[in-house]
Amino acid sequence: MSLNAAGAREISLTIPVAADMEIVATAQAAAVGEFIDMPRDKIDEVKLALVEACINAFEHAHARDDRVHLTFRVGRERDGREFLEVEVLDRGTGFDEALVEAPSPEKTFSGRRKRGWGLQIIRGLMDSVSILSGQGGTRILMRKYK
Amino acid sequence: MSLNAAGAREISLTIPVAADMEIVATAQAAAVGEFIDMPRDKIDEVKLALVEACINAFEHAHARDDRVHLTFRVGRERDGREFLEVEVLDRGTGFDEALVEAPSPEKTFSGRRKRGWGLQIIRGLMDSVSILSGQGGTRILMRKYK
Amino acid sequence: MTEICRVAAERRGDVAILSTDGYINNQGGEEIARQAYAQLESGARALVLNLERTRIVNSIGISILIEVLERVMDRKGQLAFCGLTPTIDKTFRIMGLAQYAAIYPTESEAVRALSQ
Amino acid sequence: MTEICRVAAERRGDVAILSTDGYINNQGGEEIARQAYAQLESGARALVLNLERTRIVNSIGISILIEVLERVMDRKGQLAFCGLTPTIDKTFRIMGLAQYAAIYPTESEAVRALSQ
Ligand SMILES: Nc1ncnc2c1ncn2[C@@H]1O[C@H](COP(=O)(O)OP(=O)(O)O)[C@@H](O)[C@H]1O
Ligand SMILES: Nc1ncnc2c1ncn2[C@@H]1O[C@H](COP(=O)(O)OP(=O)(O)O)[C@@H](O)[C@H]1O
Repeated sequence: MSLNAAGAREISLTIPVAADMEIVATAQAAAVGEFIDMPRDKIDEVKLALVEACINAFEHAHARDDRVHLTFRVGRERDGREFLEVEVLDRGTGFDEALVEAPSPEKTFSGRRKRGWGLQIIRGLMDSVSILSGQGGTRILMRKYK
Repeated sequence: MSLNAAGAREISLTIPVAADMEIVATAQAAAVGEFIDMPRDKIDEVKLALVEACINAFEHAHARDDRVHLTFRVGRERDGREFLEVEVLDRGTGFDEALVEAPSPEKTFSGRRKRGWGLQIIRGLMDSVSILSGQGGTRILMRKYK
Repeated sequence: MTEICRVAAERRGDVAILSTDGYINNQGGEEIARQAYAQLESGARALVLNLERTRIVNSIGISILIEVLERVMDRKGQLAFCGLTPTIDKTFRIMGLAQYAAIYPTESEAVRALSQ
Repeated sequence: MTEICRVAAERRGDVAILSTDGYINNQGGEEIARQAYAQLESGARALVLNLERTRIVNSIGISILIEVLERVMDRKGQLAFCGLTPTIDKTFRIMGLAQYAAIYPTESEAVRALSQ
């Protein structure tokens, strides 16, 4: 498998901002995960994190190009561990993560606000997550080790 | 389903020229096919046609960017028939279809040349196929009705 | 679309079992809510949500499941989940759903627990 | 990689059955060829290729299957396919493979025909 050679080996997927397109995108995560023999439950975690990142871009970003851009990369750490990296990029308004109110089960169950869990789920399911957001849009980079 | 609205609704996938990447690409064809409820056997036909087009780009195109660019579009004819359109584009050497020797079972089985069936298979499995090839590369546009 | 969530209902005494098949997004969540409320209206005291044929529930879908859970709790009813994939189980724990609803491995265990 | 083709061999008298699972590309085709030739070496007179767990065979894979078929025919042996999806069946017909090899719906029909 030479997908990780030279850094040039990556798969890019662009989807329109439209209902259920996040599910079409998960098919690609599954295919790349299967390609490196990632166990099914880990692939499911990547799929759900990707779904949440796409839904955020659909709902909040108001992207100028009406699209979400995904990139899938397979890589290997120096210690030999293989990973699948998913980048979800939108050319939208951006946001300041510091200003996002953290959710809690208590607030959720007291009924005040049920939403607001997307980023927590992404962080909970992936092994590493970095978010870069600004006027040009938002780029979430997340990794799952095989 | 608003995927076919405004012509802007399309899914783009870019894969590296690398072994087995065509199979990763078929996952996207399957996901888009399922999205429009295309029957499984028709999805299989699209998948195999896509595989052949990708293999051709891998083997023959020598693309400058070492990539194959796919676009998936869902559309509807005026008579109501829905289709899945797959575009496979490479920025390679191009070729002149008129100069391609047509294969035949007789030649294949006399042992002279077993290969050379890719384009025939694509034409046999898809409902419409157009090939545009020149110095900039090759673009195969193929459609399957649901 | 194949991924659309189907919901099937079954009744065992005053326990209603709703089994999902497919992606639970907002529409899927709302279909579950609709059927859950219909079961409560027609006398069900406890609900089992069997998710064994679902591999993805997004956070919007879960927020709707939480509303259903609250409605059941308001009526002093019970709600239990079963058949969760490890990923869905993990997500329910992240969101604290596991603190408020019981989770059983299988449908029969869930039904047995709620029938007592 | 999950899609890599696995090939399992079984012998019934002088009929060898090779069952594939997964994508048949050049590697998959070559693995089939290797096992087919091993069966012929060890006395098999007829080969059944059961493709019921394969949904895609690319044209390179098919060209290798054609070589196997020719080798079997050279030895006056027989080769039959079974378990083809409609798409693989169509592709075999496009390439004329269906003119040279028998195609049966099921493995038992193929084995019965070749055992006579
Ligand atoms: N891609 C994005 N573009 C703009 N804002 C975003 C984006 N992703 C997240 N946000 C902001 O972060 C908040 C928290 O997101 P999240 O945790 O996914 O919860 P939810 O989407 O349910 O509100 C959102 O409400 C939104 O304000
Ligand atoms: N994307 C492409 N770029 C350059 N040449 C191509 C491309 N696709 C097909 N060709 C040319 O057309 C010929 C016939 O292709 P095909 O029918 O798929 O058979 P095969 O690939 O087995 O030769 C190839 O041998 C090649 O010369």
